Amino acid sequence: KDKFSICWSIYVGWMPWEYGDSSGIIKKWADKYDIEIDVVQINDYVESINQYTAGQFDGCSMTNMDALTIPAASGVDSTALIVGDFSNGNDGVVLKGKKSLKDIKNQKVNLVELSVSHYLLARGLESVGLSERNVKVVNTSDADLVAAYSTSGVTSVVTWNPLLSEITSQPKSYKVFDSSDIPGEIIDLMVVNTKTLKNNPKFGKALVGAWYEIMSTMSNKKVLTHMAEASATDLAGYQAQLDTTKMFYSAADAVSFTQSAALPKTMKYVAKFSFDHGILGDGAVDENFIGIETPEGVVGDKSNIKLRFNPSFMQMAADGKL
Amino acid sequence: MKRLMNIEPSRFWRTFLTIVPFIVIIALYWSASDARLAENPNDKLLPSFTQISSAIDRMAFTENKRTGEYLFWQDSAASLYRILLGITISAAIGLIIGLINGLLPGVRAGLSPLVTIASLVPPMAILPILFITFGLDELAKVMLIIIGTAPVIIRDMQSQVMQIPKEQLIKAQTLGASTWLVTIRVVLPQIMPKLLAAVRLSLGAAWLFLIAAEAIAAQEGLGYRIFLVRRYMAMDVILPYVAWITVLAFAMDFSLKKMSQVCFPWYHHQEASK
Amino acid sequence: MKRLMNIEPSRFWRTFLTIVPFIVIIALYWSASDARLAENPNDKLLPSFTQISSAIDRMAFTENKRTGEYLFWQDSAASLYRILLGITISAAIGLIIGLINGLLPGVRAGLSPLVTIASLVPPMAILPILFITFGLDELAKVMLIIIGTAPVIIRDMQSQVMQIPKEQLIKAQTLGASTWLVTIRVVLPQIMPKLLAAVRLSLGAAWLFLIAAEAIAAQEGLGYRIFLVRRYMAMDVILPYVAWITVLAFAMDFSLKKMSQVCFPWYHHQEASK
Amino acid sequence: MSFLQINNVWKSYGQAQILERLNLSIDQGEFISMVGASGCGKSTLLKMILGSEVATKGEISLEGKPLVAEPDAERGIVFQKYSVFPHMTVLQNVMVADEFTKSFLLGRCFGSARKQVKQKAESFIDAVGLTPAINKYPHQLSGGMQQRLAIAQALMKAPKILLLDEPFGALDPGIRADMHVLIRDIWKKNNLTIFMVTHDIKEGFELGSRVWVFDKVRHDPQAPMAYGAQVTYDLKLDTDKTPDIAALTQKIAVN
Amino acid sequence: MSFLQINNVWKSYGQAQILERLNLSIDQGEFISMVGASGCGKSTLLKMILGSEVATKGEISLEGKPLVAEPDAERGIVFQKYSVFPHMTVLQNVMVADEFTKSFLLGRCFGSARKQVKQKAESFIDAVGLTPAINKYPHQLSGGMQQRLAIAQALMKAPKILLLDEPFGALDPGIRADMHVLIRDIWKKNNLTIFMVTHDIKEGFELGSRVWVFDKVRHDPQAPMAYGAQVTYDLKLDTDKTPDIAALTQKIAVN
Ligand SMILES: Nc1ncnc2c1ncn2[C@@H]1O[C@H](COP(=O)(O)OP(=O)(O)OP(=O)(O)O)[C@@H](O)[C@H]1O
Ligand SMILES: Nc1ncnc2c1ncn2[C@@H]1O[C@H](COP(=O)(O)OP(=O)(O)OP(=O)(O)O)[C@@H](O)[C@H]1O
Ligand SMILES: [Mg+2]
Ligand SMILES: [Mg+2]
Repeated sequence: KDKFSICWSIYVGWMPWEYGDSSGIIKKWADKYDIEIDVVQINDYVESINQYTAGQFDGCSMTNMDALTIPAASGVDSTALIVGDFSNGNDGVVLKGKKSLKDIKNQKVNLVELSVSHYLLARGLESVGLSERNVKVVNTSDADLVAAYSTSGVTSVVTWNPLLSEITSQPKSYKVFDSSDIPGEIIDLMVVNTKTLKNNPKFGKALVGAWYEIMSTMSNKKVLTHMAEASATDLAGYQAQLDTTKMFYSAADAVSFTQSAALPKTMKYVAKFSFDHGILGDGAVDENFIGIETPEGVVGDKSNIKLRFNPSFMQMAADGKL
Repeated sequence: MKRLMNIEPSRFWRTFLTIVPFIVIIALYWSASDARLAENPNDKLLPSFTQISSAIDRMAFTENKRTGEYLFWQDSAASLYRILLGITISAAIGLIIGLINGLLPGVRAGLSPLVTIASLVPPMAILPILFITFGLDELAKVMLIIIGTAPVIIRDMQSQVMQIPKEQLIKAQTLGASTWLVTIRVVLPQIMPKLLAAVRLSLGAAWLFLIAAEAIAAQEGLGYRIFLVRRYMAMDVILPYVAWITVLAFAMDFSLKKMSQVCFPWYHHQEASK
Repeated sequence: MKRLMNIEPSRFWRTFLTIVPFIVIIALYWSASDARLAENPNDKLLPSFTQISSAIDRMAFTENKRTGEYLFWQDSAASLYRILLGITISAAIGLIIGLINGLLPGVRAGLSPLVTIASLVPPMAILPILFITFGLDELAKVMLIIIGTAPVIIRDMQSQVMQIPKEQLIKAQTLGASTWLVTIRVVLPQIMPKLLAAVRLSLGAAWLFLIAAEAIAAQEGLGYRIFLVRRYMAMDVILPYVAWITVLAFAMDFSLKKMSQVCFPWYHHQEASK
Repeated sequence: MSFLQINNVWKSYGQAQILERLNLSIDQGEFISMVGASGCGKSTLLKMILGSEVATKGEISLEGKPLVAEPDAERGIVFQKYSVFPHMTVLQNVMVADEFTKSFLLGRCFGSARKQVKQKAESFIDAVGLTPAINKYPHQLSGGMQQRLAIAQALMKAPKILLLDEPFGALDPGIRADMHVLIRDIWKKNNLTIFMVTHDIKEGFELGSRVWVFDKVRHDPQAPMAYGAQVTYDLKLDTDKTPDIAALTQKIAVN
Repeated sequence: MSFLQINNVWKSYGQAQILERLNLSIDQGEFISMVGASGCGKSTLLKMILGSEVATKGEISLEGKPLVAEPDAERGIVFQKYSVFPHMTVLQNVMVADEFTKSFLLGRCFGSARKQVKQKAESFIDAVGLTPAINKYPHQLSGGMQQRLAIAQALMKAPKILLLDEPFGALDPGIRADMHVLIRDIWKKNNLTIFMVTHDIKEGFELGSRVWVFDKVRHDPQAPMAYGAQVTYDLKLDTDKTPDIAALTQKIAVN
């Protein structure tokens, strides 16, 4: 097999894929390894993961939580090939007219249910001694959250950028909790099919190689402007989003993050949250049903490993061996 | 041999032919599902019938652990309430404005072009405006159904009123009827079966808008559940929900048809004897 | 005083009455927008007409720096291509299956119930299934339009074929026509104007499905753009796009109507003289 | 002063001149048959008398006063088709004629008022011979029975003028003869003034006490619509003396 | 051996017995008028001869062979309505009759074949007097002209049998008379065997060389559908000697 396809959706940490595609960097690296890589943008984030899970794509950009609950829970053995960034304030809880997270008690909270926003809310509530029982979650599509927020009935939302900055820019809006309070827990990945990667290491090498070449251009204003426009904002807006994102511009940083002991802990939280909300599937008897492999050890069932954090390709990039 | 167009299958063959396509579809699904599950037993795309029935059992006949509700019935009740309310209001608006527009040339001149244009605006595209105007609660969902279906019903009613032979309207006037009496005793009763027909026609659109509205903001409802569980590709829930919506759509269509036949026998006999 | 129903406004009054509602709507918008902008000059919900026209200028008449394209026209071309392709295929399918179903009792027995049920399934609910089955390319978007509109067109065509007086079909047979010749020379030409009418009726649904499909998977298109900028609530872009879609929908409806009148004069004269 | 006076009436639709220079006066109790080629404007004149069309020029006056310019209960009408209400039974169709004027709000009578209206309706239904079909809907009636019903409706309001636009045009010949007997009877009994448009010249002469023949006297081959029709023959028939219809028909056809 | 033989034919729809024990034989060139009460089964018999309905019991044979059980070019038909194609002009309507058999694939002729068909069509259009309307569409024709067109179509195939189901039922009396002349003429000229259903008894006697009167001979008041109609009178008319129609009508009406 020498034709591969990956998909991505619009998000600050994934815009480099667009730039890599339109600037030819990805093609350059694919040519180097004598393969073809098709890069496809998908408007709807969940749809892109579903497509990957159904086998239409070999790789897809997604968060650590969705990697666990969609492909892994569907039995598709997946590998986090690139750890691109983690959210460091890019996701947040916003209250209208109230300044403390505790005030969220008994409010209706609009968010995309079962997404990282939901996870962030759960972690936030935990931190102030509340639980989901103390609020009422209303599923609201991300595309309409901004419009929804400007209606009087909506008093609190949890969302990500660029929606978050749209919302906080409105008068009397207060960000009371954000992902910088739980650093490193919401991680943005490039996930690829483990079997495909195993049979075609060239595919992994080309992607990682291309990614870090793109990363090396990210200080260039022209490149950033390009990415900003592709996500329908301007340079300042995009820069603001980058500021709340901890990008791993260097492969070495990404490798050390992946190898840290915090990762398995984070994934434990995520697995527990997912199980509590019934999104690990029917077969799951407890949160340990799915095995998650990290360099620091396996979380969950060792005989059912479906999600692997594998820094070896990023290591090659760090070592300049690509 | 007879011409193809003259070959009428017997009752047995007719039944047989009706059933065959459904059996074929079920069989195709079965084998495709089996094949996928053999490869990956955790695959969620084409669940087996056992998985589907256990999902049905879980949703419809087991108390939800978190909320203590039977989700399926709760969803159905919420959606049915919204669609019935929406379509009823739509029908009422359609009837009243259609009647006035069709009957009074003065009003028609003012309203008809507006309605025509309104019926062409795609409601999905103006969702943000809708939310801001009507909020995110039940009202917004019902309003989306109304905005999506009412202009079409208005236009249909208007043209139906205008199709009533002018002779009848003139005759009523020669019998001393005022505009009001022409409306309620001559036009309204004749337009009622057409209203039911128009409502039947717009049911499809109503379901569409309902699902779209529920997908955007809701806490319960059939469309809400489908779009929520889509997040983890639970096709074992989606498939029975889709089937159930189809059944509900059919039941609503069927009962409107029956209702029309029971309430307006003169209309249906007249149509049949044409 | 005349009865209300007998008062025909003169041509001047008719034009006046037609224009008034539009002026009122624009005026209302204007004052509401002014009020909001006075309170918060960064408000995006009700942009001023200056903001809207600068957005139009940016989208339609300025080269996009990144791609060197005129986004507005690119979006329009992509959407028009999809909707025209979808509706054309739908019409073709509707015509062919409708003809066969209406004319051949044997086939009807097998297909008609299937089509009825298919037409009741809300395409919005099976959107996830569709994308997985047909992928995310142009095909999927066109397929959604087809799946959403074809069953209705099929059913309409079938009932139209069955409404052709049996006398005509028998007459054709006494003139020596085979089933095939009855189909192409007697039934087909009579059904064509009805097909155009059915297509006009399903244009609204086609736009809906197009927008829904583009919202989920596309890189260009009117629906795509609306959903993309909806995240920033850029109403200055959304409003002209919605207006443009309305204009396109109107233009398509109008040209189908004209086309029918030009191609099938016998049909329209006949209807008019009824 | 005559009962109905048509004073220099012209009628055109846009460019097309339909009728011109009509000057006619009608006495109470006349039965006027209107014949003429298709499209010459017979129905148009009828509609002007009815009030649903307005003359472009000239005036029609009833008992000295200008006609009310919209249909009212003074003038009854029976069209060739569609003049009964399909959603009402025969009885309801006739009763509604009185209910319209007795109940402004609902158009329905209840209690003793209803009984009274019903009795009156039944007597008119009986007069047109529809008693056996009293609870049937129009679509269950033959064409002839529907026309009887339309006549019964019109009679309920005791109109001064009864207008008939090809009332028997769609009926079988056998049934037509019965209807002729009926309408003649009703005319005599109710002292009505009747205007009847017909395509059947024989019928016109048989029923009418006076026959109007419509035709264009001026023709412009370059502009066929420039001139309208007039009443070219106005024949008062002495009902005792049967005219030579065949000869007349010939004469009319030549025009 | 007779031309058309109806052998002990019974017909029922579900529980309802429509026709029973029909035994009739018809010679070539007869003109059979079928009269009887509405709903007694005249059209049903016509349809069985046409082949669009099948007898429940018994058999109909044409020239000794059982009838083909679907309509074909041997038997032409003219219905009261809807027997011309509304989307074709008069000429196309008639030409298509030959095009159907000459071009299996397209149902259209081109070049010299077309010329030939056109000539033939024109002669039949002329025969029914439609030449002035040759390029008009059916909706532009009067009812009578539409029926003429339907007849011209049927004649194109030179059918052995011509079936007419109330062909003049919807026409004005004056036009009917013209049509009678036409059909009589065509019957004579083409040596056709004609079956005509009519509601107008006078018409039946005027045109037919033989009249069938349909009626039920047995009645069961408890089960009105238990018995079917039969041909109660089968009158061969000597065309020279006009029968006393009035008396016959009386006689039929009594039954
Ligand atoms: N509302 C209208 N607008 C324009 N032209 C009209 C209108 N009504 C009738 N006409 C035209 O006026 C002429 C006379 O019509 P009218 O119906 O009075 O004829 P008629 O004598 O009753 O004919 P027929 O015997 O066919 O009923 C016709 O040429 C008709 O086309
Ligand atoms: N396809 C059918 N299915 C059931 N009953 C039928 C069918 N066709 C006709 N009938 C019934 O058969 C009877 C005879 O019908 P037919 O049309 O032959 O009568 P007819 O003598 O031609 O009457 P008319 O003079 O009204 O045309 C009627 O009672 C009719 O209701
Ligand atoms: Mg007229
Ligand atoms: Mg019949």
